[in-house]
Amino acid sequence: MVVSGYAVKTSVFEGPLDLLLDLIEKRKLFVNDISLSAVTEDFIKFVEEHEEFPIGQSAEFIVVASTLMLIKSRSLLPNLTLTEEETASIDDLEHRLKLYQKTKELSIKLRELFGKNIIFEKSANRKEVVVFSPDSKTDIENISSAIMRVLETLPKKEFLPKTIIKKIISLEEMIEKLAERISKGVKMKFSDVYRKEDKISVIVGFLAMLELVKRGALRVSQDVKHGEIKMETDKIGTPNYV
Amino acid sequence: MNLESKIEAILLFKNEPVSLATLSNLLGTPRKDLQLAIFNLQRQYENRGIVIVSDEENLCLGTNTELSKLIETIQKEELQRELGRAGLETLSIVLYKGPVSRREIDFIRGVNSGFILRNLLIRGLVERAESRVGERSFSYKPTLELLRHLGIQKREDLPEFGIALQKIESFIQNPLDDANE
Amino acid sequence: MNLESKIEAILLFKNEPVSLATLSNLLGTPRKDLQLAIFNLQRQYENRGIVIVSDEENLCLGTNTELSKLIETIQKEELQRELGRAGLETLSIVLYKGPVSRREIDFIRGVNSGFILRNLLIRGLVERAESRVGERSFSYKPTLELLRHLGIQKREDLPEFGIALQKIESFIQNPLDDANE
Repeated sequence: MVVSGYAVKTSVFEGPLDLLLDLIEKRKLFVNDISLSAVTEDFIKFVEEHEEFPIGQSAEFIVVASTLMLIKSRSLLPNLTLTEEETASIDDLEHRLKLYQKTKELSIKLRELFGKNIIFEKSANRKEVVVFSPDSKTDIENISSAIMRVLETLPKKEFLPKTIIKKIISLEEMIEKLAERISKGVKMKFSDVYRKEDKISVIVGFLAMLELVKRGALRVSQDVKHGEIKMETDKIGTPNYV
Repeated sequence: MNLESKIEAILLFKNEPVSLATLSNLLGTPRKDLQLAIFNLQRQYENRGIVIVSDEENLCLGTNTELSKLIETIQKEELQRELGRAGLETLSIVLYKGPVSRREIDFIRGVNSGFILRNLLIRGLVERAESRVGERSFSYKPTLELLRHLGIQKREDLPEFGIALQKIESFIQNPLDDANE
Repeated sequence: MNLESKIEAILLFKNEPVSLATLSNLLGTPRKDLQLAIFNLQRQYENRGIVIVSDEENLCLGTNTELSKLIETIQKEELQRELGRAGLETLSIVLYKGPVSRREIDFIRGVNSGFILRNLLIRGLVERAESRVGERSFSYKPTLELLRHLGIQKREDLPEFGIALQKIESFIQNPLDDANE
């Protein structure tokens, strides 16, 4: 079958980069576009199975998922042209992931150091001489405005940043656009095969289709030397992931 | 580490006079060896900014008397320094919410208030309150001098006392309905 | 008394980290001379019971890590040694890259670090740095308290300090678009 088992252990992940890194490291791969492409299905499957993420986080997961799909598409269809922005987002993801990997590595070293051999400072002196010494601003007015500042800066609920909302919308658009571009390339209609209402199944189905396109293309180039390159549509049934 | 280093570290950490008996206990070393090590230490610290002050039984670190002018200046400077934004904010929390624990103050302000509290203590603006039952850390409350200086008789006379206190308390009890993480 | 002695006395007297700015003020000495004196002091205190912990701006006295087990037996307060994964990751970024903005931390970790940063601030392990020129948001840097908990006297003593920083630097030079915030 196209998509092999989703061997993701459901541990708690600190966000999408953490999950992505875990998937890559489980396969003992280096961080690069090839390994990112390889774990795309696993990543999306995980997001699908864990929809209980807080909204801010699931947005981050979907942003990463969209970039992974770009990488996957590019690796399967080398003549697919990506926009400058798309290429940049791929490079960024790869770079961020390498940084995150380094950070995790360093944080493990920190854990080994933290609290093990503390440099102690002087204890508090209990016999210090107390001299009543307010400053020029120690009055009711300043105290009152100070407490107001304190109250104002108490942490409040954070809302989903607008830029991320924008990116979620553009993810759906991007899936459609990509599907269109690829359908043209292989002379088939993506929309005929998959239900649009379920976003995740569209993504997973889309990736599966790409995989099939690749396999089909390979087989054709081996078997028929001068023949027309053509997809065999009966091979592109809905794969049974669910 | 040699005995001298160990003694020096203990003296720094304790920040108060330590007896030979205590040292002997902590280090498992006979008094005679300690006395020799202390003698050596005192020679090492000759003509330095830090000195070892001792009598027959107790010792502690101190600053060289030649620098007493400098130390006095620092002391004065510490007491005259402006409290600053952070100082006033911490003080206002102690006034409105006191007795309030160090942990609560840190939690309300979202930063560590250790040094600021210490400064408020030596300036006689706040003082330690009797620990509340079950509390491990100290609690702090405003001093009577502070209230007098502010011209109020009790905390309830502070502007908007009720509302402010209520907001603080509800934050402590229920910091964030849905924290993002 | 030489400059080294004066600095040492001030460090002993003050119960908090002392900044170069404060020292320069108190002693009427330019920073450059202070830096040299501090360097000398740190060498004088090599392999002693007392060490000098410092970053670019602040310094304080502490006990040698080789004696930390001994001091722990005297210490009565309970030590908090545990830090979760998120805390450790955030600390690594602040340690190796700090001063670093909240946005940069979020970007590297791929998640919102607001909650974790607040916790680290409260524990006194990181602090807000003076904003860099042109920066609208806060930057965060490690505290001397953090260095002390790691048992290191300066940031440069961290494992792989130079290399790791370089890697992260090269990324900061080409920051991404507007990621978040």
